[in-house]
Amino acid sequence: MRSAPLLCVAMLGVALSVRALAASVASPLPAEHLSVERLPAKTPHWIYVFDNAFSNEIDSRVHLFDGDTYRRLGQIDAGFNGSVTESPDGATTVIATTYFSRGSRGARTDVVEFTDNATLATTHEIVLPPKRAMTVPNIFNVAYSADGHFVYVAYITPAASFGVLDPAHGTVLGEIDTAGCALVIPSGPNRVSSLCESGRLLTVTLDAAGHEASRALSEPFFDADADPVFVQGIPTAAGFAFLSFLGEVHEVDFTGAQPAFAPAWSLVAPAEKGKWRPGAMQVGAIHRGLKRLYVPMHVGGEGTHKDGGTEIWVFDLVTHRRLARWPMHIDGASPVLAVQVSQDAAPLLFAATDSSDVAVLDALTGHVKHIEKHLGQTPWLMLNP
Amino acid sequence: MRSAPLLCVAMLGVALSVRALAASVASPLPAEHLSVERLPAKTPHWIYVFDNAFSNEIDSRVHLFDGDTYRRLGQIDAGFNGSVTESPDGATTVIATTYFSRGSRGARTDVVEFTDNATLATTHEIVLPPKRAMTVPNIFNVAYSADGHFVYVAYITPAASFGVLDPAHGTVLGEIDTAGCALVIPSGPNRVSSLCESGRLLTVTLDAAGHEASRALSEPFFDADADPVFVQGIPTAAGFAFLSFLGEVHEVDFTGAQPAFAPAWSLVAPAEKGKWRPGAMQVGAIHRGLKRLYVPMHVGGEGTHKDGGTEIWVFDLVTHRRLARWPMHIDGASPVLAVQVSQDAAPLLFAATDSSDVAVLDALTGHVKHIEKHLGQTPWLMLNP
Amino acid sequence: MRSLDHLFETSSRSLARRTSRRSLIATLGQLLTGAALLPLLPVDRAWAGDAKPRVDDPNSCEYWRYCAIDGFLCSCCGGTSTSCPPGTSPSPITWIGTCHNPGDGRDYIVSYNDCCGKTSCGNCKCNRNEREKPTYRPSRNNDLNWCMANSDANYHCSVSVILGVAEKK
Amino acid sequence: MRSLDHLFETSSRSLARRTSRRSLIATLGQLLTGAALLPLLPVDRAWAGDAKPRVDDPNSCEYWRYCAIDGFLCSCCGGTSTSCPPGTSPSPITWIGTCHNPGDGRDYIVSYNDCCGKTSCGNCKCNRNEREKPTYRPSRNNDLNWCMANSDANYHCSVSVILGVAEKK
Repeated sequence: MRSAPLLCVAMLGVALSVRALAASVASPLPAEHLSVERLPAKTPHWIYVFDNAFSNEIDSRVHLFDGDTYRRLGQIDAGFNGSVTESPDGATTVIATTYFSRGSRGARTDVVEFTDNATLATTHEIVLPPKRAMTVPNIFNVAYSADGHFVYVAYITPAASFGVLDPAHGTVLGEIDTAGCALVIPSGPNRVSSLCESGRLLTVTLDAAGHEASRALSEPFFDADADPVFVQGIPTAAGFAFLSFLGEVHEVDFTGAQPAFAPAWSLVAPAEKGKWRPGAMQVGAIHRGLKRLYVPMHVGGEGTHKDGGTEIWVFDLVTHRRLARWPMHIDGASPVLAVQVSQDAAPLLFAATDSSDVAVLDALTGHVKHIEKHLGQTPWLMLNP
Repeated sequence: MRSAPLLCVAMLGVALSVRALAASVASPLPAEHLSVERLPAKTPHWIYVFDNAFSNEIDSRVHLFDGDTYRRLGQIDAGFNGSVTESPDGATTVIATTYFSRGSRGARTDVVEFTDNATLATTHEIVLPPKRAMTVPNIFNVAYSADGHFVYVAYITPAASFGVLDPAHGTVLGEIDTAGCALVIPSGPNRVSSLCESGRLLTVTLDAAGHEASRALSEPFFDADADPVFVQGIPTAAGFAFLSFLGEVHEVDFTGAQPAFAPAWSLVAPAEKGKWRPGAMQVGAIHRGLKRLYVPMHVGGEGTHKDGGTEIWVFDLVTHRRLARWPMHIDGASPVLAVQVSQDAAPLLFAATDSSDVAVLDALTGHVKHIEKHLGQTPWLMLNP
Repeated sequence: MRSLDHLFETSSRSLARRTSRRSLIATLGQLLTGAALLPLLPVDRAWAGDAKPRVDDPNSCEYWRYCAIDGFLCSCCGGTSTSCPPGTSPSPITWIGTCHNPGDGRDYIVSYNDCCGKTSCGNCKCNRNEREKPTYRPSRNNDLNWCMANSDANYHCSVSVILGVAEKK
Repeated sequence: MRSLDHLFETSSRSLARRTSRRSLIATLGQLLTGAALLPLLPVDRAWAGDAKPRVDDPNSCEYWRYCAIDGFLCSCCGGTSTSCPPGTSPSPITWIGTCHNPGDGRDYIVSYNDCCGKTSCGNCKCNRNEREKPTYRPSRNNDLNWCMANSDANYHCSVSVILGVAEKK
């Protein structure tokens, strides 16, 4: 509550000066000039909210939203069933999407589009073969290499492979087959891993031309029958964490030539297992500095892995202890389908709900600061480069 | 209430026979074959509901809805800011719309698309010059000649003109300038009238090749400053009726070489004038056999002509007397933005509301039989060929 | 004419409000729609008094064979549980589910085909995921647009087609 | 760390529920946003106790200069009442409205430009039509897509730009 009195004082000052102005001004308002708004200086609390627009799916889009002012800052269109990623330097939003020449029919064009985050203008595009993975949003549908020199695009036809693009030159460098494994998990300047039905990771290392130099399969780290992992990986300091349907946490270190697996640990106590479980479209977020994991959790059985979380649970990644449970319904929020957290020292947690709202929480306390109603139709993924 | 007992008896019979069947069948359900549904036989209670999809405007569409079963029968996609009409024989739905090569950006293609109402498959198209009137739906944005040989498309760039198309040969025959007058009001096999800012009708007569043979301006029949007419004309037996913002009814006979105007009459009594007024996106419907006019009415001042009707008023077109007032809110409906009535002897009145619902009423009694929730985002025009 | 209308109007409208005929008719409509498809279903329960009647309703997300549909029901879009709406094209490739039919106690393998070539139907959105697996097991995944290989690859709605009885594990 | 969080969590969350800080902050935010633009507006009323405060709020349909906007407010889409959101293009052609400014008692001619080249913003949908005329008077009509002549003709949102004081009739 500290800031409220300050705000009031500031407001009062403005209001008084305006009243003084009003009394002294007799001339009419001057003619105005129409302009195009420039974005203010970026803050850590900006978030890119991907709206799949499921009931009008040819019109998916990304809303840039400010978690401090609760204002929309702009929009990036995302076509049919689009996917989104951000460049490592945060300067560029990439949309991988598909257009049809007659809206929902006609000639199909798969394309990767580059939008300047400073102007929200789309600057150029790379046309793909018509193989793009048409699926729900996920950070592994389209991804940058760590140095920004490559963009990887997951292909599913339904045979799985991926495209390697050169964003600087606007070209497709090639396609690499990943039979039995899917999606693009980037690491380092030239490695792409895919999740395999066998519970392994396939890692392809590229040469300077973006062609395959080598590939290797890891040992299995999960069982796709007994307890599959969500494909929605969560960025950690050294790689990604993958949650399983039953709540196991698999942290994978991608800093080496091959992925390394930490011992799995569980989000749920033995008594909770099989009852409380994670579920969402974007099923977790990690504050890498504080080493905290935020997971939407619900009570449900097999097949509820896409049900939203009625609570957000907070874990310490070092101790694996649960720090808090934040029920969402008491603040008027519907079950949570996506979470993201800002990486600054006064972090915000964003929680998108199955009623299309985005709640803004203090990520340290769980205090719900704001609920933005209807930020699109189906906000299913949030990014904060 | 008559039919309910009959329904119950029929159901009981089905239920009993099913139970008998269940007891006798021990074998598992057989494998099934996937098919494409064929439309049942058309009835007078089918209605084509145009959804502008205003919050996702590149994805407008037409829902074919059955007013007896309260079921959707199918969908015809309508692109960006589309307009719709039906062929005189009811066999074809025509969509005039616009596509961009990158969804909301890129190369623009204006086009008229023809969909077979028996299969809901789009069969062919005619590409237009990029001049199509991009505006809210209205039966005068795209229209057929009475004999079906021509299709007329309103152009606004914002200079006003119209295109003449040959639907049988898939060609654009030409463009006819209508400076100061807009939209395409069809009459006979070869006449197109437009509404003029001067309160007149411009009528262009075409030759067999679809080119201008002659044109004539009528006397003014309304005052665009004092009391403009809605452009949403309502088909009558001999032409169209136009309502004014203040509730005057201008019936225009289009059967002759030039339009003929009946004396205007008023929807509102002197005491109601300036208080109760018509307002909607589709502001009236007429049962041509019963000679009844249905108008969404509301209490409001200047500038409320697009507010929906809180009541539907019913008028006798012969006596000009009001037959009924049907308040909508008591049946849970929001203000009415569009009305249409079936032309059969047991007519249904359809009322689309500003909360995206479509109410189905007995057009003789006003009895609300059903409210179909969320028939799209913004259902603003309904047609029943 | 006018007075007759007024009389009829008043009586039927007030009657409707008293007896909630609207909801009665809606219920009857749903039952009849279900009934028309029923000869395929050897159910062993009565209509009335059933605690979970909607497991037999092809227009409900709870219909037993929809156990892994994440999308719009074609039966609410102009099709049925096994047919695509007019003007759309079925996907030749599909994902597969295993659903328990409470009517005969058997588990069935069902094919979830998408119907393609028109934009999102938008009606009867369901999200059921029994035995559904992530994208790395595509044949069991419903997050993919299974219209992907159609010439018009836009997703409109989903159907559920019985392939056969699931083998006992 | 953990116990501290728990303490803070409990106290701030329960406090929020008691005092409805959320709505307070939302209100302050709206007022501040309005205040930032206020030096342009010689209003003669106080903030508090105003029966119609939203006639001064650029994020409200009731803002006085939005008297004939039928569409989405650009001020809710990343722009302001006079600027298009980043990445969109203003329409060079417009419709014109005449709006009464209760702040100075004058009527102003305003230009309603559309901002173009992105799909529907979808936020702050307004439908005001004071002195709006049908399509046959296009310069006073807001049913037309005024992005029609832009190279990217898709409609995103609308702004309201003061052109000058309306002449007395």
